Amino acid sequence: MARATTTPRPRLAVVKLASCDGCQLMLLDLEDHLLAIAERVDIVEFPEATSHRSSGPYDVVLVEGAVSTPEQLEQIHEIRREAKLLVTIGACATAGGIQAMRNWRDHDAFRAAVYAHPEYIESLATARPVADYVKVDAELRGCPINAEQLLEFLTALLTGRRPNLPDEAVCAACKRAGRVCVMVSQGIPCLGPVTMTGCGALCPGFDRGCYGCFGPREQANVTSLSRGFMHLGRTPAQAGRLFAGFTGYAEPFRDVITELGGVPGTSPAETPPAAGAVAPAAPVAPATPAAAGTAPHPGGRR
Amino acid sequence: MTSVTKSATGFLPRARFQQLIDLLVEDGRTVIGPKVADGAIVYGELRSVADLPKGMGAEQRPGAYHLHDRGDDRLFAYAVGPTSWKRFVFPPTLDTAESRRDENGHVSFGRVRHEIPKLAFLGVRACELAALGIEDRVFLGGPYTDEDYRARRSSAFIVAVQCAEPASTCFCASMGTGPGVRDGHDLSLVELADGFLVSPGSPAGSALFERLDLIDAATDQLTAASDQLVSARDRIGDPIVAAGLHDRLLAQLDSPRWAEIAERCLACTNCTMSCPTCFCTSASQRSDLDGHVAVTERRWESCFTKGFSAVALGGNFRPRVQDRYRQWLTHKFASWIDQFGTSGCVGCGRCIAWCPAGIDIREELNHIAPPPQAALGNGHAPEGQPRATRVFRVDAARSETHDTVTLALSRPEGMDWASEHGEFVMVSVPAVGSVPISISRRLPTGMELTIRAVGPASTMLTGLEHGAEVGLSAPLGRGWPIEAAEGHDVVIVGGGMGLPPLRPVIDEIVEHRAKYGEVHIYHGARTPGDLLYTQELAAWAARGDLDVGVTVDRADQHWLGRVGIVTHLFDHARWDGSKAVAFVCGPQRMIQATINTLASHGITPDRVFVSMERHMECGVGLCGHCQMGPYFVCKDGPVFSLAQLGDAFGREGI
Amino acid sequence: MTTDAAAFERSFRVEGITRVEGEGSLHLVVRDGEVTEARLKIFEAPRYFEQLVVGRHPDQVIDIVARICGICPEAYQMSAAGAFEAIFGVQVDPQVRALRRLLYAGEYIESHALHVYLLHAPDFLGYASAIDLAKDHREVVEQGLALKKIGNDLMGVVGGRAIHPVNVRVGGLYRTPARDELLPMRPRLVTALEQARATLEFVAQFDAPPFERDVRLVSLKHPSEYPLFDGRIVSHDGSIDIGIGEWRSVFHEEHHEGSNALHARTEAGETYQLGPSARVTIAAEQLHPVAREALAKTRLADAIARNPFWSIAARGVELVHYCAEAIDIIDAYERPPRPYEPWSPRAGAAGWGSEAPRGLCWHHWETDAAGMVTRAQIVPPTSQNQGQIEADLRAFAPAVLELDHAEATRRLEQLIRSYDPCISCATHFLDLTLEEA
Amino acid sequence: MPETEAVMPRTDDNASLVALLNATWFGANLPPETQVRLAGLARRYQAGAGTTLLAEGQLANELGIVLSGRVSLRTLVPEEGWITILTVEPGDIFGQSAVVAPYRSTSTVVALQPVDVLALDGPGLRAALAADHDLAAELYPRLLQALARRLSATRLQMLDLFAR
Repeated sequence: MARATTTPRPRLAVVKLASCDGCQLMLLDLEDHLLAIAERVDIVEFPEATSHRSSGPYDVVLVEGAVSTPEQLEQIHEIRREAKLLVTIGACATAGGIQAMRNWRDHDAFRAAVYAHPEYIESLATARPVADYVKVDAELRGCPINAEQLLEFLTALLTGRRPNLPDEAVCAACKRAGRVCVMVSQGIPCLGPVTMTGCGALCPGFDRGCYGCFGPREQANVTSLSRGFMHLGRTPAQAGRLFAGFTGYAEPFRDVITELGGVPGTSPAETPPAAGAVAPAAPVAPATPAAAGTAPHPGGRR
Repeated sequence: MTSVTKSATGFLPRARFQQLIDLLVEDGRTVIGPKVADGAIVYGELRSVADLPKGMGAEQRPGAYHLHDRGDDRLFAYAVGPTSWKRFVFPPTLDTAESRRDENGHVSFGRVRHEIPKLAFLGVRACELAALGIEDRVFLGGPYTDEDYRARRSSAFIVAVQCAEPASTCFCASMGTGPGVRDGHDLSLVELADGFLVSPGSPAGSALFERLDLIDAATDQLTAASDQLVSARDRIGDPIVAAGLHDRLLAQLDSPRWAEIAERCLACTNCTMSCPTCFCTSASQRSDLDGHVAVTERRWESCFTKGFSAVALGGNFRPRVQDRYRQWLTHKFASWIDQFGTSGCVGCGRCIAWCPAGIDIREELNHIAPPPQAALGNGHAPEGQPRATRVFRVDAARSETHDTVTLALSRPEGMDWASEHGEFVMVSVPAVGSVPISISRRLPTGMELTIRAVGPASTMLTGLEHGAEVGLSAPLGRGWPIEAAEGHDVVIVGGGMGLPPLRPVIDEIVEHRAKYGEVHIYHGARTPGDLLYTQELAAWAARGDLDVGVTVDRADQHWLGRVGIVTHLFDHARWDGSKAVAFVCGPQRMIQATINTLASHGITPDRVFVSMERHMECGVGLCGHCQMGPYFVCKDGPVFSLAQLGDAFGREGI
Repeated sequence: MTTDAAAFERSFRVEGITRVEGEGSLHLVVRDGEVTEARLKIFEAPRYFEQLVVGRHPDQVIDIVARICGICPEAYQMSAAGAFEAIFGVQVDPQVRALRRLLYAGEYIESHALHVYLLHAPDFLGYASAIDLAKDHREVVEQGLALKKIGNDLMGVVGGRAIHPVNVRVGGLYRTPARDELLPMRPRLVTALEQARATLEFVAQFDAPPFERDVRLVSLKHPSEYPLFDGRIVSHDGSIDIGIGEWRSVFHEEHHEGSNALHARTEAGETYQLGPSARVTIAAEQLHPVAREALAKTRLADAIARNPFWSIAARGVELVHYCAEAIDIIDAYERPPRPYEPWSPRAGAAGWGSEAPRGLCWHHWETDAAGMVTRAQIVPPTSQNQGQIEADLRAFAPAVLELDHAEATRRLEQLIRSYDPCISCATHFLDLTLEEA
Repeated sequence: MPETEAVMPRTDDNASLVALLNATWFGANLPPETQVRLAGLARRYQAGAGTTLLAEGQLANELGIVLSGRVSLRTLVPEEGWITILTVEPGDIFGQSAVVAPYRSTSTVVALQPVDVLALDGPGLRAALAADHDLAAELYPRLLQALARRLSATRLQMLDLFAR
């Protein structure tokens, strides 16, 4: 254990792909620990916080964002070569993020619909998680990642233990916190049973269902849960679209979305992108824009 | 909780109910009881009678719970909700231990002691009293006890309230726990239209009873109470036949229903977390950035999580949801009885109502193990024993292979080491946590531990140098029954890291060689470079009175020894197993192959002892992780005879 | 520099501007000592937000638009919520509205403390980062972090978390806190108010480069409250005064020659400045008395209006304001009977805006009869400021280009950072749909 | 073919060959007439450590029974060199390809120690097994047992149990 003190400070870099910057901001949000971390970790690349720029190799690279352009694809391979430990942080990097919802659409048509000059727009046909392209050594989930998990990860890195990042369902944290299940008591669809914990069961604590921002837990039984949503009165398309959030491109959320009719704004007849990762959409229910989203929640709680 | 000391019943008019709360507060207690929050009746702090769920009822079905206004002024006209009292005697998260490491590498370990709040539980139902009784057996009934639980439990004052409005999910009558309140309370109430019948259930309850402004109970009130109970019991019915369920259920380990349930089961843990008796926990470390001060946090865990049954390097004993569901149900209704002399289920129905998939265990039980009979056993209640982590010092670190090291550890001054039995120790490093390690040699001054670097914790341990300090529990678990081998031939088979736990057996044989017949020692490893204790093996072989065989799974051309799995060492051997006792340790598949070969030599299952690998966290049978059928591997094992394990050995997903 | 043209033309590049949110670069072309071209380029990958929200339920949209920007999610949530409430005719309960201001106040405190201490102060004090600054002046950075933490925690109490809060929905909030849950924040905000005052005094001592110019300042203005998510869109010179939904009547986005980005301009094609300097100037009367007094003490009101570098003081003023207002909101808070007003879907369209810490974030939403989104326009503040940033760079660059490259870069970045640009919000920069509109 | 210079053929009479056969796992407890028949097909030889007794791909002309010493079954793995798959210990057999078509060895057999081998002539043995059903009924189970043991051993080796 004497070795820990003699080890040189690990060189850490923060890299951003397609994302909102919220996950790397979480590093700055570790207010009470930020300066102590900076003393123990050599933050050599973190454009959001410092003017220093440094090239690799790095001991640890925290990667935020989805791979969505040819440049980013090149960049992620470069990062992999330079990183001893490549850690993806957040829903974009680990699951593709909200922009991966476009993966159900025909990219060229989509792009042409949005941009007057699509030729200016360099983007890949799909926005994908980093692990679809390079080996990832560890991941921190969430949209955004959780500050405590980030701190735990960095502490474990510095002290040489395995980080304590449970892969259980949100329900476990929800029950420990003594919250009342919103699905059982109020009939609100909740992705908690199939979503990995890490947020502290935030949404059920605010009287709403979990929207899955930490992504699927291991062996997520989305088939059973989507059946449950239908029992609560959702149409199959509506049930499927409850999964179409920030981690909807992660398996098996991806499958249940496709199976039940695709993401909002799509019609079941539309074929998924040619990239092939998505199975053809099964025309289960009509999903014209008018019927596409969830129905407005009726009234206030009684 | 003692039994009723005074048989008396008084009547507390509804208007005076606040007096009960006031007296409890006056005694310095925080009153915990039912209140409406977030669409349910939960248990929380009560300050006045106005906090109680007046006129509220709760309609419950599988996967659904809905409050409704009954339009009356009853305070307790609901069946149990999402909260259970477990939360207040066995907190969902609890800091249990603290460890430190100073700049010089000195380590220290201590327990975290909490200030125990003085609580009163108001509105405890019969099924919940039974649940507390079960938790008492779990946490206080065995050789190892949970002192934090004891303190919280014994400081709580319990006011039971007779259940009058059971839900459709209730089945306490089948489990024999309710609806009538029998014992385990300090005071019991029956709510009637205009007030409460009050009876004491303990000396403390009698004292409070005397202070209440009660009036005499009228006969018609007693009759009304009795009718109310009968009506409740009638409504609950007897949805499952608990008698004989133990055997019926264990006979159905291969039922196709398990896989079918797994299609519906979300493995979300809600059933176990809502259950008033589920007691499994996990521990994790929290530390400062330098690992100088660390706290061990214990939290409620569930056998439905993957991590619960995971072992090093990605192995898992219950990889499928169907394995986990079977574990939960068979534990609750069968192996719990073997472990604690009582069923683990009280029939409160929480796991039915709060299952988001609406799985009804009554229906599943009736499907998997349809009726007929047996009886409940009796529990045991030995004394508690504190667990301390003591600081041992590394005297020497000897490299065995490229990734395996033997540490010689010396005990602290004044520790009575000779009387410490057990197979393994929990080795703790501040900020890293605890790992179970088998003792590979007992020394007068301490012990040797042979450790392979497979994860961060073991990697750190293998890097320890002379003078380093680590924390060790007392030796735990049941070791090799070497006495069973006296006068017999002995076959010792150690595959890979299975040899270190067997080395104390070999030491014993070497020391008292005359007590044993022929002795065969077989060691298999992955490659020649992975062979352990090579010099010692050579020395044992050189004695001439020990048959030592060594083999490896693969080798290059420079290796002149044997190549082949460990059973190759003796599948052609001519010794007669009918007089032999075998001790086997290694990966489960190796053990299985070994058992077959041993059987071909005539060694019967009762004379084959094996050491089982499981996920161990607490080491004393309280965290629940290492269960295998009725056994806690850490406490009842890790060494078992094959006869003991029966068909649990090698069964998928057990 | 081998061509003839290069003999009198100099190209100045800053690749990878740091300490801003997202990735950008700067390209200046200097001819005969005059800056002929200033281009701030945005690297953000297109994220197609305006298309991703089509077909979604408004409540889901509020969660989605937060993800445009991790640093000012409330700006997007509040603008979208305001637009939907206008479409559906929902009146938010006054106490719930106060809670929304409290949540937004948390975002201001967090964002401004981050910008003042961690991103901008190192420029004035000559450090590469707050971490370097902390080596010499740890207490300064710690004060900034403490202030930022209070902002984050306030967002946590009201919104669930500081980044992408979960509590805003059409008609109000999902859940209102009990008064007891807010009270622990009050003493901390009292401390924060003191720290905010000290922050303003601290930054008022800085030396800002002498760079004064006359620009049009634009922000929301409300008769009785400091502008946040209600009022009218006005300019400081009185030339613009329109309803909150009428942004399109005065402003438009245009495609600039040689740039991928859309810049917003007034109808006359003029650039304008949004953000703290604009608000402090336009809504000086609505500042909390405590903040008004603190501003007066600095005597910087005029400088804030004219010198973009003094935005750091305007942020200081707003820090004081929002700490003070947050205390007032908590003191007056009573838990409302219900967290949100029910509403019925209808087809419609509405524009709405809210003041992000870096300036007006304006949205326009259209829904179908089921209430689902059919069309969206999102105009982030930085795309509106970009034209002014480039104009400022053109004017400011000649004064620093004689310095060595590193120092010149530092000064130019300092100017860019004065606008607290949020490049992540820039997906819309590349959206050329409005060209047709 | 065995490298002759390292291989020392011996001449033993039929009776002593029967006795040697009977002392091995493979040959023990066979009916006397079978043992005699096999002894008639047998020759005995010794070889020094390092001798290649049979090479992979080569025609296996003899079924070997190890009397003493240890032989290794090897295969050449590109970039790893010669890997020993299994060792054959006294009493056990090698070169069983001699009775299985196409009669070519599936591994290279090298003596790790000086070895004493009883070798049964392949063509002769095949003819005997085809003609003499009693002999076949006695011998095939032993051959199968040896093969089954190797199969299960190989399977466990493939699982690489100790790597976990």
